[in-house]
Amino acid sequence: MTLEVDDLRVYYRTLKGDVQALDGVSFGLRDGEILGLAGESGCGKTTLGKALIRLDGRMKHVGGSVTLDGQVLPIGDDVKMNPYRFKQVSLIPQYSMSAMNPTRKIGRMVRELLESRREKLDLDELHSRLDLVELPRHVLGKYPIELSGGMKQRMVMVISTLLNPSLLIADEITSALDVSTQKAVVTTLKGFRDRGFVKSMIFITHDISLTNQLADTIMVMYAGKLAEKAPASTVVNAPKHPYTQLLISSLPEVGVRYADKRLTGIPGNPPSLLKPEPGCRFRDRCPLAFEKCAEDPPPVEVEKDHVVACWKAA
Amino acid sequence: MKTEALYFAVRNTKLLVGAGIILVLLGIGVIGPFFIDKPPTEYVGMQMQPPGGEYWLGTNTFGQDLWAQFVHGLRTTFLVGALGGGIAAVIGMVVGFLAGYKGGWIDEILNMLTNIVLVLPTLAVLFILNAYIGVRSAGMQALFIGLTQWPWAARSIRAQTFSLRGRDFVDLARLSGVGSGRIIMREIAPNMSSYLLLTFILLFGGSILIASSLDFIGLGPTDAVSLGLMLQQAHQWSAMHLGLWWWFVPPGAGITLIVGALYVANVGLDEVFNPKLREL
Amino acid sequence: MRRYFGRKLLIYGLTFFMAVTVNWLVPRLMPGDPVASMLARARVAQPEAQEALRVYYNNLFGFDLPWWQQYLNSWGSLFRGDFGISLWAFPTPVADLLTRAVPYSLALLIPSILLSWVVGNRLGALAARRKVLDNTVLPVSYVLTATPYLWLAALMAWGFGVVWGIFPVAGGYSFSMTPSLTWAFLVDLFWHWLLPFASLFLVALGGWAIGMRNVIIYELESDYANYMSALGAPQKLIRRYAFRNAVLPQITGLALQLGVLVAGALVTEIVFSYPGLGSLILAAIQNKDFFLLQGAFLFIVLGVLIANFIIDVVYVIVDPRTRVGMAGAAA
Amino acid sequence: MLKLDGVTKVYRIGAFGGQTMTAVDDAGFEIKPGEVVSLIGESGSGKSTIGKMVLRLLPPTSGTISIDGRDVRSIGRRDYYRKVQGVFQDPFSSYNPVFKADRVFAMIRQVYFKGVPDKEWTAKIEAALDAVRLSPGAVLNKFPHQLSGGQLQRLLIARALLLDIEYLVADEIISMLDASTRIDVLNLLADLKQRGLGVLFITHDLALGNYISERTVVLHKGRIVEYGPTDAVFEQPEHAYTRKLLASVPQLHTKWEDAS
Amino acid sequence: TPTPAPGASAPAAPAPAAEGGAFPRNETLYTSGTQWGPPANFNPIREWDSATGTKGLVYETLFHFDPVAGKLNPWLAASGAWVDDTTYEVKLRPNITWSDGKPFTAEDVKFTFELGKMETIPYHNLWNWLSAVEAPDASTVKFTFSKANYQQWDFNIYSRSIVPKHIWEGRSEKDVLDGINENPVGTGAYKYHSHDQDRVAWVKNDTWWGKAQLNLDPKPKYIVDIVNSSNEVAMGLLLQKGLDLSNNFLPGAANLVTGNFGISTYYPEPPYMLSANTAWLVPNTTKKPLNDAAFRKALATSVDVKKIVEGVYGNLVKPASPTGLLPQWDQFVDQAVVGQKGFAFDTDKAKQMLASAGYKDGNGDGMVENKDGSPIALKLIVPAGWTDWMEAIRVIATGAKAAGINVEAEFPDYNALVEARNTGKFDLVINNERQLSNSPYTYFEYVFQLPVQAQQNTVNFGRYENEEAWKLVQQLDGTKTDDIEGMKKVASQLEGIMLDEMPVIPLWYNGLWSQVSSSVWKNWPSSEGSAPKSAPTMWRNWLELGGFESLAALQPVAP
Ligand SMILES: Nc1ncnc2c1ncn2[C@@H]1O[C@H](COP(=O)(O)OP(=O)(O)OP(=O)(O)O)[C@@H](O)[C@H]1O
Ligand SMILES: Nc1ncnc2c1ncn2[C@@H]1O[C@H](COP(=O)(O)OP(=O)(O)OP(=O)(O)O)[C@@H](O)[C@H]1O
Ligand SMILES: [Mg+2]
Ligand SMILES: [Mg+2]
Repeated sequence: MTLEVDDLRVYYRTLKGDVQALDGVSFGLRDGEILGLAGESGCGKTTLGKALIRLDGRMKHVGGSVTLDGQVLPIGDDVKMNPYRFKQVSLIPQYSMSAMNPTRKIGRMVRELLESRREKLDLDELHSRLDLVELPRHVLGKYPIELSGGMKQRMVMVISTLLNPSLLIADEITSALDVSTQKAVVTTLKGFRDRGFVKSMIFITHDISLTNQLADTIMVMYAGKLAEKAPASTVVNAPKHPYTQLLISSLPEVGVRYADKRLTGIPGNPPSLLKPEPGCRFRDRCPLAFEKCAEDPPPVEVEKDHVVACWKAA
Repeated sequence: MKTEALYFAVRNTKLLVGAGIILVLLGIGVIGPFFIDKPPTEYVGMQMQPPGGEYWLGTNTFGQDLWAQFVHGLRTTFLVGALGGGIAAVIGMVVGFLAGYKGGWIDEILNMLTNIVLVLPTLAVLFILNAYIGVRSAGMQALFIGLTQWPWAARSIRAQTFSLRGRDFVDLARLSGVGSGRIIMREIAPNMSSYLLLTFILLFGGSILIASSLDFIGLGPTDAVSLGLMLQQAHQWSAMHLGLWWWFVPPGAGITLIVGALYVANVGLDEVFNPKLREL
Repeated sequence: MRRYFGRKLLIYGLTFFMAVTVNWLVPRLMPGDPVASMLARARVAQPEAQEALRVYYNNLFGFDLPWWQQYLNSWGSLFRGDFGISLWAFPTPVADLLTRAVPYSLALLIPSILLSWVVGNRLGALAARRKVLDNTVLPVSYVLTATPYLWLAALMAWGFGVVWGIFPVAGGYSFSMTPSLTWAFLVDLFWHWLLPFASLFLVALGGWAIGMRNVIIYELESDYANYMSALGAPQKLIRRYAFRNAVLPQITGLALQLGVLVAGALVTEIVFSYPGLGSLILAAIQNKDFFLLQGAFLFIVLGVLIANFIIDVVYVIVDPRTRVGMAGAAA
Repeated sequence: MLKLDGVTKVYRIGAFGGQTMTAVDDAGFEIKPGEVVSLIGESGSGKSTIGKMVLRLLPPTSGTISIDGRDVRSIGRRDYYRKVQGVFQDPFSSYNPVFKADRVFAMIRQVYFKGVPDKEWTAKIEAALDAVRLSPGAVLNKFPHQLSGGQLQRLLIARALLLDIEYLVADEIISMLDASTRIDVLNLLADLKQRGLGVLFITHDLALGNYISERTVVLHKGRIVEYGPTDAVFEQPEHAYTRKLLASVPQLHTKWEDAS
Repeated sequence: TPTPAPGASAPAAPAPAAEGGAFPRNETLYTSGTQWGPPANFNPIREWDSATGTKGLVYETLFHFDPVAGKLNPWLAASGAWVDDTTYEVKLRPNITWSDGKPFTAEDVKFTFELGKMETIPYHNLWNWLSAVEAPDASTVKFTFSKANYQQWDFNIYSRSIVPKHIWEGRSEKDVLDGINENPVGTGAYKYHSHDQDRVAWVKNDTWWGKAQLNLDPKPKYIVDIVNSSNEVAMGLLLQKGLDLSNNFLPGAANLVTGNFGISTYYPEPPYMLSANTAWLVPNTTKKPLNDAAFRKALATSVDVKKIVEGVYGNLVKPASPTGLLPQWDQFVDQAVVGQKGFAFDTDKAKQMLASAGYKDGNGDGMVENKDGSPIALKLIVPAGWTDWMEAIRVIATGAKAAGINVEAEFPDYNALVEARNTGKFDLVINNERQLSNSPYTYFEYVFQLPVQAQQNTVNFGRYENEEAWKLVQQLDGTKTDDIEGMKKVASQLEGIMLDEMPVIPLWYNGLWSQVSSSVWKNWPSSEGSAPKSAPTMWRNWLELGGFESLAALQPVAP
């Protein structure tokens, strides 16, 4: 088991009180596994991703632990966390377009970054990885602005994985891309995993169809909590949580036409995470809700590798 | 959003301190003159009195009451600042909005004009204009300052307008049949109201500093007492060598205090409006 | 790149053109007969001298010629370096007075601008996002930028010159000296230079520190800084990058501030009776020596434009973005 | 019928318009009442530019746009906007953040319904809100940030409906919305279509275009590479670009590897 | 009164020790207060803007005038006398050489005066009544006049710098008038040393003739005159002992004198300074009610000059006598006339005078109206920025109002003021453009000159017309300068007219501003003890009025 997240709670401090953006999430990730993280906007995906590598100023680690390769990550401590970053945990940011210092030549920036982490730049390795993502080697002598968007994204992917981290986090890296580029990126990521550049990966997106192309396991979150986690095909084909079910059924696919089959969405809105009421957070929108839902449904492994947090499903 | 701004505003020490100082000085400048029965240039008799009970800031070589001059000077200084800053802000806004919103050749021309005035050393221009045309009233002085200080404001307003113009709600207003002027005034301007306020504050402070330089060089108003003129007189009449520190320290401190407080309040406001700058 | 410079040069050209035109126009916009009122203003008592001046002015302005010819002539004499003759120091040519004063002004301006810029930026960068430093550097900087140049100069002259008697408070060098390349003279020169320099330096310093602090805060929050922190890069490296990038807008800021700095130098010179352009301008204003005033004005405009151009060149050299962007964005 | 004919848009960029960039090149297609035409293409292909030209927010460099045979340039803007309206991609930026969301209605009233008494106006708004299935209490008198993206987009559609429009330009109106809300808005458009509205549906999501539209225009680098009934475009794409695009679409139930 | 900053008296700023090209402090006299611009030329013909010392140190005149004794002292001349009513003969001293070694002769004097035939030369109008200059031998010059204006002639013979014919001969009119005259060659005690923007330096002429013939030996090896940039600088330098003589108007100078700074003035107590000129309140006598002498006199009575002298000037000046004649001319003041007709500040009396002259406050606003009942609103103007005067006229306006005369102080631009003053479009203006001279004639000329022209550029700004008075002034000019009684008689009549008519209202005597430091040079002129009584000044044209004698009397403090 590469990654073990146990009852992780991360809140945002705001004027009105704490936003309980991540409220007791537990899951594990095996070597070589790619976890797709999906869910409605605001459900805490980004928060989870950030929690694993770098909390921003307003985030507060309230409870729970993260263990990576047997070591407990000091996620609440920015300084202590530093040695793990890049080497053990790394990320591909959503903002690849602007992730590189605009006034440094890329090669020099990479060198300085590595030196600052007391790592030696293995130029051959770097070159071979550039070849892999089909970047010409001379990009190292260029400034970021001289690269196109796609090139920048690939460059950042190479940089982030240069030290072969155990865990790679990719948050919404494809949402601004058009379909053909999306495909290329996803394929590359898979390649990275297959070649062992990264041991395991968390791929965050709200596009379940896309996740499904890449992920071994899909985890669906709802309002700061885990709703369902199962192998990708299970989530897509036989979801157990009512939220997942409704979500999947509202996705149009090429071939589905309004005239033929009218899809429906999920009525209602997710609850506020400021002072969420106890109990299942989906119960207001859930067609199956009953009294028991006033209590928090614990995540239950209903079958192997299939965890659902729902009284009905359990 | 508004309540949030207010929440931060009342907790922002910079804003409170800055605004507090300005309000106190403004109060002195506005109300003070009513409590001083004699005109500030009247000499009340005793010369070169150090600060004391009767003359709070002492008297100068003519026996003029420096406190009276200070109080009236504050008034003029605020007036020139507000007027000069206001005029500059208005011109800056008109040029910035027009250039940013209209784009095209209007933008090209206005932008060129802005850049030209921007690289001109404005104080030198003011020297020429004032010396020739003989600006002799605080109002005219403010006008001239206003006429030369707008470019950077225009430039930044233009940039802001430019980015707001691309926002969908502007297009939506156009789709609602709203005219350009209205869109600028009702859609774009309200969105940068905090920014406009900040711009005005900076122009306000800048105008005061420029006015003090003009006053000092002998191009100040003749119909008023200002802090800059006090400095000029103190300098001209060798206050420094006669040891009359109370003649030149308070007016300079007054200017510094006003401008400094304006700047500090500006930062405070900036932090209030701009979450990125807020202290955590 | 060529376009960029072309555009800049066009703007500078137009600015200069406008300055010259304003200069030419202003005396003509004066109410009444400009020659008569200039004569009245020049405190020349002798009727004969007055007459000579009247003839001189009339010739100079060429008021009898058609206006376009007057205008063209003014350009002609400008290119010949002819700024007319000073009335205050009659019959010294204005150009002579200016060239004698300019070294003093430059000696104040160049070091104070460059040093305050360098030191101010360092200070601001140090202070940004560091509570203790921020709470000390920032308020001091605000007080400094809010200080009128002339007042700080007066305070320094008073304190160091009059009260403590450490520094001389007037002139470019002692009246007991004649210029020569001796140590004594150079030391004397330096001694006179120090206070005006220091007051210019200090006021400007505050502005740069504040500017840098604000810019670098944005840089520290920028995407690349976030990415680097996420990859565990030490703050030192991130700050170094942020500083470098924040310096760039500060270079542009330098161009924008030039006019203000020059103005500051002018009044500072006046406080210290430093024999530069500022003192010359004051004399011109007090003595209604309009030729001198106009000459000084054009000199300053020209100086500022040249400095602006230098800054533009420097900017292009240090910021790769401009170079690349201007070459036409690569694919 | 809204018809584009040889429409080209060239942007001038750089100082004094020194450089040019052709965003739309000789585009021609038409939208009939009661029909959804989806305009598909990758980012930067010129979709929004076409939308804006139709909405007369941008003038075409050449070519004509006509409505029922009349060149739109001959129609007064106000009259035109009574017939043609638009909704944009980002519901959050479509509202002026400093004002309440229902100001979008007030703006229309100021221009088009000056004389209408309050009561009648309220009724009109309620009807429009009803049509987009919003309850007035939930959305009126609120600031944009207090409403969800779906609500905001529906408000915008309701706003358009107030004017009895004939054509709607919907520029990526669902791309910022959640999967579950998305389908609601989409269904709403489909309902309106059935009421006789012509919709220009701009999207980069082929599945969505396919779901709702009668005809599809595929745009690549400003040029129309494929134009025809949606079925035909999706089932027998003629252009290589269309095929590539289709192959890249992630399918929920089929993986890329399996497809190829 | 506070004392200036104590540290101000601390030793001079530790300017690095003078070496190299420096002037040794103990051999150098530093002066200031005369030049307001960079030394522009060394042309003695341009006596209004040549570098300080050009005339007086380098170029010399035939005579000097001693205002204390009221007589001419032969200088380059050994003697001068009227041989008949229209012929004046000057005998020159022997053995005088120009600084280039060439002998000084009568030809040089003849040449100099004949330069005046050029129209642009300042003394051109001399030739209106001078008909010929001859040099019968090397040491004799004979001036023949068509009309002898004795008073003006005396003025000329101590005012005209004699230039060397061998150098100036052949210079064009333009060169003579506008030439810079670098490396001036004169007969004087000093020679040109160097100059810069802010200073001119003179070095002693060791072979000066006066050492032997006048028994004068100026001690300073160098005289460095510092260009004024501001009073502030002058005061600073003076306090730091960088300046020995400051002829600037330094407000607050009284504090320096009384405050133990090693700085002194001519008088150790008020008025501290000798008087140099009179400041007048000039009424426009062509305007109602200022055309009424009774009204003018009432106005004069309402002015509290003492308040100006104390308040504005801190006692650096003294009130003028009712005639306005400078103290140096006291002997010409007819005390009987003054006693009978003079006036003094008295608000009540002013009110009375107004009432008896028929000016009443009809509408009860506290201000009197014209006799025809129209309101009076007079504007008193001085140039904007002339701070001491601005202060002074505020006092005047206040005093006038107290007496019931509605006077408002206004501060137009200098240009506008000059225009208004010269064209007679003003009510009241302050003026002081007449200096001390050898003769009260110059004063009366200033007051009474006729005819009044469209533009009055230098005299009689009030446009006062009195044929009788003008005749008397000319009569005074025609009176020989040694005929003191004759002069007094005419002066007495003129004073009578002045006090009856009040064409101008004398206010105060502007001082001969002079502050000296005795740290390096001593024996400065002073009213006290045996100190010299000459004028302690470098002011333009004052070196001949005692200024040079003052310099020559200086002694080094440290031998
Ligand atoms: N800086 C912040 N301050 C306060 N609340 C925040 C902050 N950032 C996020 N939140 C709240 O935390 C919750 C989770 O946010 P998060 O960004 O993790 O969602 P997400 O699943 O990544 O959504 P999206 O799909 O829109 O990216 C949301 O309710 C959001 O409003
Ligand atoms: N105002 C403008 N000035 C210059 N170029 C522009 C302007 N607006 C758009 N473009 C360019 O025109 C091209 C087409 O832009 P458009 O916005 O129509 O693309 P799009 O297909 O809508 O893309 P997206 O899917 O990202 O919205 C792009 O390359 C864009 O950079
Ligand atoms: Mg997110
Ligand atoms: Mg678009």
